[in-house]
Amino acid sequence: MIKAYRWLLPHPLVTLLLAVVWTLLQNEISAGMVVFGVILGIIIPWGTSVWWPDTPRAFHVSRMVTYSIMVIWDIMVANVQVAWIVLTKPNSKLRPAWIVVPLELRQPEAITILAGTITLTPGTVSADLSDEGHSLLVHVLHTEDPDAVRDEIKTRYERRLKEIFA
Amino acid sequence: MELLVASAIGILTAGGIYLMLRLRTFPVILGISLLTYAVNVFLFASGRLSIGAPPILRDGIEVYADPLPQALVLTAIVISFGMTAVVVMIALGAYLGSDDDHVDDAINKPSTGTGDAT
Amino acid sequence: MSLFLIVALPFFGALLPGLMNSAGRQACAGITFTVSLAAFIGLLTNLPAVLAGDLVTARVDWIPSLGMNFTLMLDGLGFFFALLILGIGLLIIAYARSYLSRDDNMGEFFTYLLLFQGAMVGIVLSDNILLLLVFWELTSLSSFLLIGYWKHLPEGRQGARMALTVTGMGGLAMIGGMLILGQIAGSYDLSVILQNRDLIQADPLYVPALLLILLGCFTKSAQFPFHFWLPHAMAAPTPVSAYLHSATMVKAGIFLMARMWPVLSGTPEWFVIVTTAGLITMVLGAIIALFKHDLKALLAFSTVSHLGLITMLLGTGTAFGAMAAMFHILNHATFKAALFMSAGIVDHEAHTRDIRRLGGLRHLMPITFIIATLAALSMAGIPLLNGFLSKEMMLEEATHTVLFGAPWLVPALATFGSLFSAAYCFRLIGHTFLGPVRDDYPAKPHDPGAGMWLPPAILVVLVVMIGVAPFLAEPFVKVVTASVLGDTAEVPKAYFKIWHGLVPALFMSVIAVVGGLLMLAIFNPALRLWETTPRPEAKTIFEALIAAIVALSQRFIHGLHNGAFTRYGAIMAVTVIVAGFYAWSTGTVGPASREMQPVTPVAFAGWVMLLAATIGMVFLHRNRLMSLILIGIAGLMVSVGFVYFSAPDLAMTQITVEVVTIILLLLALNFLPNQTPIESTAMRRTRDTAIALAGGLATMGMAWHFLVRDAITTPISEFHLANSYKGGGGTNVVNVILVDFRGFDTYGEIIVLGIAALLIYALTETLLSGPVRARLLNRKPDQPRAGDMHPTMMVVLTRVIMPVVLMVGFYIFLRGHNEPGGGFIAGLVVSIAVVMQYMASGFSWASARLRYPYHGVIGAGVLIAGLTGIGSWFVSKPFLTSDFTYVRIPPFEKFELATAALFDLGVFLAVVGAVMLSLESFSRLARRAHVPDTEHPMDIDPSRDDPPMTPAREGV
Amino acid sequence: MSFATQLMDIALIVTFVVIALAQAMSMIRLVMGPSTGDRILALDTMVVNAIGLIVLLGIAQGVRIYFEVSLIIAMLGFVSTVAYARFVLRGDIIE
Amino acid sequence: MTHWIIAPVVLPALLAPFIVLAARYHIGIQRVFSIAGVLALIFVAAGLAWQASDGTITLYQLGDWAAPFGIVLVADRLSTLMVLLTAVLALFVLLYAIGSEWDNRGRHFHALFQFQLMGIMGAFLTGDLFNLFVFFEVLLIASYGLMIHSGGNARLRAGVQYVLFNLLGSTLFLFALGAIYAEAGTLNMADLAQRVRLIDGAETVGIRLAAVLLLLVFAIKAAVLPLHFWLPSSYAEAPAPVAALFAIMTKVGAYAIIRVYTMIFSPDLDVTAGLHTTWLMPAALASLAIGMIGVLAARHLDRLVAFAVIGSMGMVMVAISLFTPTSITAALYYTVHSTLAAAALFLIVDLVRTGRADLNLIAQPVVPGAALTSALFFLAAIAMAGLPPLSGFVGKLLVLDAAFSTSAAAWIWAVVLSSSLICVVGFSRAGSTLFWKAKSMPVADEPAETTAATPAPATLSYVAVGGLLTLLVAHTVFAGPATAYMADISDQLFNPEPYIETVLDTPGKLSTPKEGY
Amino acid sequence: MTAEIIGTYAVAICLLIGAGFAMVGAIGLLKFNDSMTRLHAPTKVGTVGIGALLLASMIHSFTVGDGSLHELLIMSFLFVTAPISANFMAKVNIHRRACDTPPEPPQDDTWSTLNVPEADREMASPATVQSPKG
Ligand code: NA
Ligand code: NA
Repeated sequence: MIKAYRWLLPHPLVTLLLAVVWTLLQNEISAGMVVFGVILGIIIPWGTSVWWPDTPRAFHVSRMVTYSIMVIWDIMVANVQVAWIVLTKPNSKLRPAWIVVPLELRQPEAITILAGTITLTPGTVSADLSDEGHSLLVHVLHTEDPDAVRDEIKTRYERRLKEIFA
Repeated sequence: MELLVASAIGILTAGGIYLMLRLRTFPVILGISLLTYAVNVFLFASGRLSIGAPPILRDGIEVYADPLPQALVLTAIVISFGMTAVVVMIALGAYLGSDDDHVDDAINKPSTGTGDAT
Repeated sequence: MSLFLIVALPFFGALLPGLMNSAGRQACAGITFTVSLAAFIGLLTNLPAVLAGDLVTARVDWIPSLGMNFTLMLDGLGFFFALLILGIGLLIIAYARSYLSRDDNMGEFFTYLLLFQGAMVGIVLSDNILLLLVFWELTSLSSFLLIGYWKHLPEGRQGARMALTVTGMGGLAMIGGMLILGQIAGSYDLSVILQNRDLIQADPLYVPALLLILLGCFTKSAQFPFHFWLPHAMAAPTPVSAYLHSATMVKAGIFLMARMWPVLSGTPEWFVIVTTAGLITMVLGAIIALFKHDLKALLAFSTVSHLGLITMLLGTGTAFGAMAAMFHILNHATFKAALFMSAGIVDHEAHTRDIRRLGGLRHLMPITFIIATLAALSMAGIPLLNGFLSKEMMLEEATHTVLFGAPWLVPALATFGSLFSAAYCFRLIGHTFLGPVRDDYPAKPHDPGAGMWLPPAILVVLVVMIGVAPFLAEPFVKVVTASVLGDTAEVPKAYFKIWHGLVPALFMSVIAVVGGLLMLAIFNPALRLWETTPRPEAKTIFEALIAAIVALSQRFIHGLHNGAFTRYGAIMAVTVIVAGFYAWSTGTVGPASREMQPVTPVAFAGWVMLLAATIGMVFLHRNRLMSLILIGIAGLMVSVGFVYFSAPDLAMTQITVEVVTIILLLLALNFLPNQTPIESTAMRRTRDTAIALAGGLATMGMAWHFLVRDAITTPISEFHLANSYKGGGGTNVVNVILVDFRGFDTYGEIIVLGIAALLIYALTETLLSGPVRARLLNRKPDQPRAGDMHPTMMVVLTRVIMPVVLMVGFYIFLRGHNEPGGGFIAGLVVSIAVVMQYMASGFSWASARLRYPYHGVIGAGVLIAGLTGIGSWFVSKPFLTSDFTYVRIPPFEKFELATAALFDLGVFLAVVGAVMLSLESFSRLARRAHVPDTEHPMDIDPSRDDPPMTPAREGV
Repeated sequence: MSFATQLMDIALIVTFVVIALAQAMSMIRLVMGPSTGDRILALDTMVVNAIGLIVLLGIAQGVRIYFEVSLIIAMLGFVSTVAYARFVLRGDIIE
Repeated sequence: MTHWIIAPVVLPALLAPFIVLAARYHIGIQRVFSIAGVLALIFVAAGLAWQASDGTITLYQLGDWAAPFGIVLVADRLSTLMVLLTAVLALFVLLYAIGSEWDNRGRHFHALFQFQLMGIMGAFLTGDLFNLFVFFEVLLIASYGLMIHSGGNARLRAGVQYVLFNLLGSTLFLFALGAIYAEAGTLNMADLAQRVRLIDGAETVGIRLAAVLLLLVFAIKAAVLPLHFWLPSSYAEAPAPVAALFAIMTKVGAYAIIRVYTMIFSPDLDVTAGLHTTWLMPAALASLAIGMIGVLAARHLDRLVAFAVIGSMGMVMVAISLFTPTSITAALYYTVHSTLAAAALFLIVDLVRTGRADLNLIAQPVVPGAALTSALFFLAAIAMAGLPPLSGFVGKLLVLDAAFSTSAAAWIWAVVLSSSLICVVGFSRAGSTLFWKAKSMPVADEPAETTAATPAPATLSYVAVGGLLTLLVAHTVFAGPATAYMADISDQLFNPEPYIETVLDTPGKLSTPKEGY
Repeated sequence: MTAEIIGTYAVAICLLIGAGFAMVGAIGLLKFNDSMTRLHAPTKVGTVGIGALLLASMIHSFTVGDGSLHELLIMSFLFVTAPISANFMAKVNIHRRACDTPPEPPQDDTWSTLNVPEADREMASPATVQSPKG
């Protein structure tokens, strides 16, 4: 039963995502379209699942939602800050820095979300992974205290992601 | 606006011709791509310019941009894509075989063949 | 026998010797002889009619519209020449059987000989001048083969080419002349043309026609200044020389002058040109002949001289001259063929033709001696031999001919020429046969078998017979003369006799013979004088001329076609610009009929960016990656422009194609140098800039012209707008045009794409199985590569995004008929989704898991599109006729089912297949040796080496 | 009402001009470089701004069908940026 | 509803993907299908030609849309003649390709061959200018594939130039089409023919530009000077059967010029007066001269033949550029001749190549079978050089005859006749070097090496060449009926009203005829 | 009626905000003097700017007629892909040495980008690593 379910729905979340995307594409909600979207949402991941082996099975959707809302808020706030830096700070006063974030996360999906979050929140860009994947290289646009930035990343984002993928 | 479009066609053509006359296959291919842009825009402009009137039929709207040149350009874009892919591949094959990506060919290499047919 | 058969026999017979080759030499010669004999007898069956003055004709239409028909006629003149051709031909065949050695391919020889014979018979029997031209050129071709028969001899090849070149040139000139003549007369039939003397001679084109035709005749008959080819044609085997250069080919020009005599002669132009040429040829040929040491060369120049004589006679334009000419043709053919064959015998037996190494053969080969001596004396103009008779008539005619207002000129030169003529004849007899027997001949000479001496002997019998009893030949010659003269003049009453009384001609004859003997007496000092006299060597000049022409043409052609695309492209661009400018400047321009639309800032910004990108490409194109980025900008601006001007479909197509193209170019750039070196000179760049600016201005002007004017009438797209929904079932008119109104274009378009992919695949295969393979496998990157082939973030993201992109592709496909989109764009989007996967995890990993048979996808796409088109045949509608209907299946909304969608599916599949097959091919090229296929989708995956908490794996 | 629409018209024009200006500035960076990374970045920025431009056109013309165009540009801009970068990094973009 | 007209397009278009799908790895099956397809094409083409021979013009409305709104195919005497010629040529070329194993020296030969045929057939049949462009592209892209078939350095390098040149040509074609649509608002040829007559004399620039651009496009295809530069290398480097098939490709350009400049921009049309009539003739004469001089100058046999092709196209174009019924008759006769002769020559060149190290015009040791090859070469050279008795001579006479009463007669005659001479000299030099001089060579020490490299030609190869030469002979022997038929074609071309009416007055789906004006 | 007016104001404001952020992104791109710092401005500020424009478009669609939400798709697309693009461009900068060399990672050997394949090591001399200029 579970096998059949996994075979049919290798990535249930993707199926859901696709159904939503389909509805958004149609730009209107109707029963037919949703059904059609779900059908496509089943067919497409089924066809491409060979390219997504080893799916992480642990994934807490509700925590993810909270996390997303927090990140969106961070993005908005930080954007203003960065805009301010761009507009006011002369190049000579700018203090860019590399910081290295040692990772506790192990799952590629989790690391990717962390890196994405870092990049999306203005002021930091995740630039590279170490060759075994145990550290993340982040570039900071302007900071007086790189260690503080690193710690904030670890506490504010990585910790939460560990919970999501726990 | 017409002048902008006309001069855009001219600019693309001029750039395309200049690059087409270069000595290596790569810039020549890019030159021809620019020429393709130029001609696509020209062909598109043969339906004249209309703003805000895409030819998607809608109730109550009477004025549409001329759809035919759009269809023609679409066909032309696709065809020239195929052609470009092919020329890139052939140029690559020629380069790999001879280690030389000059577009000119020294066909007049001294030949023993000749003239003194006796 | 029908004239057709007479002409056809040698041609069809020509197939036989080749086929009989394996049956042996005797069989070969025998069949050839039989064929010739059959034609000869066939000709003779027409003798009574000819003697009765009847015209025998035969006609089959060939190209009536051109006036070119298979029309043959046989009159006295034609009969006479045909008789010579076939009669002497028989003798030559018999002679050649003995002459050719075992190494010679006899079948080939006789094939050529019969072809030649047929062509000659064709010439003399043609009633249609275009038909005559055909045979005329055929003689050039077949003689080319005959002269070059001994392929191993350089002289043979050169002589053959020279003959072909000179006579070919004449032949081409004659085509011109004959066409003019035919146009004037309104028919290409000789029988009509010959009736129109006054019309033709009054026409302004008479002189050009005359010149062109005479050029043909003179080259063929080796008249001055085209006499030089003939001696070199002597490289041919002697039977060929004897045949072509005594009796037949060289007489073709004479024949034609005689044939055309009624319409062309009698004018001052004819008189001056023909007489002068003949006279000069006669004298010059005789002088040169005297000093030639090669027997055949001597005979060749003597032939030139005698042809000059005949030409001069025809040139006088009098009936008597014509009669003398005909008589001399007969006589010359007999003694000259005999002489050639004798020379061949000498060559064959003594293994040399050099007079200086001969002498005294009288004792060793008496039969040959008698034959050659009689023939030579006849040629010298000794009484009781036929040569004397016609030479007397020539001298007689000369005394009546006034050239350039000087009555003495022609007689003096004629006598002078005869003197040399006598001299070389005496030298031929004296230095070859008389004198003491030598002991240093290359071979021991003796008389050959009867097979070789009998043919010339028969001819010598004729020589003597006519010489002694001219009245035997008289009726026949008069019949011939009558047909030459046609209606223009009466046949002269003069009788053929040996003694005419003490007329001036007799004195001239005596002077010639006595002078000839004296000349021989002082031969050695004369020879020294001759050899010290500088004189142009025609062969050298000719060859130098040809070599110069070849070298010049090589310089020109190879200089022009130097393989430089840059030049070709520039020439093409300039041509187009100039032609366009010409069309523009010769036309009229009215006022603009459309209002211009105001420029908006955003449009202006787009324009600036396009300008910047283009200029950037021009200046920065040496950095290839940079130019690729810039062309990306140009493409982006063009697509935004398409959106701006209400063409969303176009914008989408443009941008997707753009991206795929850039991916392709990047894949290629991986192998190509990343930089373009500076190579062209500033001069070149200036030139190119000028062309580019001119081209830019031209297209701008043209675009501007059309943009501010309306089309002359309503564009046909009104119909498409009006009927798109009603007839095509779609609101996106562009898409309906693509899949319905003009679906056939789209059908062609996907085929283009499919072919492109097949081609790329085929070339990849070829490259990978050729010498390039090793290079590719061991290729070193030209720049250091970063680590991390398959970055983790990219791989993870792709896993989520790719399904979304595929869905978008599906959406775009479905919506295409009514909203912007369609199979093509959907195809590209789907391809790009797959490319994303390839870029993320690598081609080998991705395709190891899921490998689409892209060939099949293309094939299926093209087939589906085609079969959709064919589907409409079953409802008796034309290819690609669309139909659609609306259906409702709960819980779905009412939706449209259209055959056009099926067609669009074909488009979609073809596009996906084509793009992916192309990318895959490029990718295959890039695979290096010793690089194992990647095992994991991403290079860095901490979860791999460091398994996380196991219980979590159960979850969800 | 009329003030609101006026304001919107002005906002539209301002936005048009600003985006156009942003495009031009990105273009300058693209030509100036100096590193290839900068150029790719400039191109990426221009693609994103182009999406904005098309969205603006949709608002200004009251036409909704430019959605697909924007979506496609969004997808493809990403792919081409990655392709350029991969080329610089690895030479072979599909390996 | 008869669908035969579209068969020459659809048949190869379906056969090719089928070959790709089903027989990709089986050369034997590919050959069987390819031959069967071409035989069927001949059958269909003959039927179409027969149908058109009485003057019937058959219309096929694709998608059931009436012209000028949809695309139409039109079968008249001219188009069916060209279709038949193509099909017949294709058969012999295919036989040669199979006999010589050329088809097996790279991938997808037969599929590309069928696609090439599809493109050519479509170009001859279509009644729509943009559709003509599409078919040009189909035939071009297939020709690229065929041209570089089996690879090799020189071939690929020549291929690059060939493709680039044609890309420029295609670009120009689109410029021309844009101009036409912008000026006249239509793409259908018959419709355009009607619409250009509405243009008043005060505003002629637009249509003149369109007409001249289109002429240049076709001139490129027809290799008219100075737009001929693409031809020598590409034809010389192409595999022999491909070069032979290409003999018809230049004719597509000639066909298009005849079609467009008799029906649409006819010589009597005032607004385009002086365009094609002024410049085409000198260009054609120059092509003729350059081609034949090239024959004389060539150092390699394959380039010699390529230049001969340019010369013979020059001849065709000379005749066309007079734009009189008799000259078009001559041009058509010469077109058929030139196609067959050029194809035969290219195949013979390949026979010559067999057993030789290269095609340099220098003597090399004689190889077995040279006698037959030399005989074939001699015949084909005679044909190409326009010597009697073959059709080249007849064609030349027709052209000269047609030129007689025109103002350019002196020029035409001078160039035609003197270039013939140059050509004869060139061919005789080449032939005597290749086949005669070899006999004077000492027996080579290592002939085994060269002969072993390429096997002796198969009988099938000789059959193909012999077939083409037989057709040439037939074209000569039946020159009377042939020219009469060409005159009929010419007559139909110079009286285009039935064509125009058939195209425009036939109603289609949802349409009333002549909507719009 | 009021909803429409409010909507229109909202559209105008969103437009202006979007324009502002897009402009800031462009300014940053032009102004900063280091490849890595330049990366910050447009990839995110610009993205937010376009996001605001998309929001304007959505609000506009609700004010003039049936609302549309599909702009959300574009927005999420941009947001999801922006980190990857930035990541790649950063890698390009590191690879091409267009920025300061990053500090060594604590646990592993090196950063993945700098983990140049064995075969290319000798090539990676500074001369060849210089980015090609026009
Ligand atoms: Na490279
Ligand atoms: Na490289």
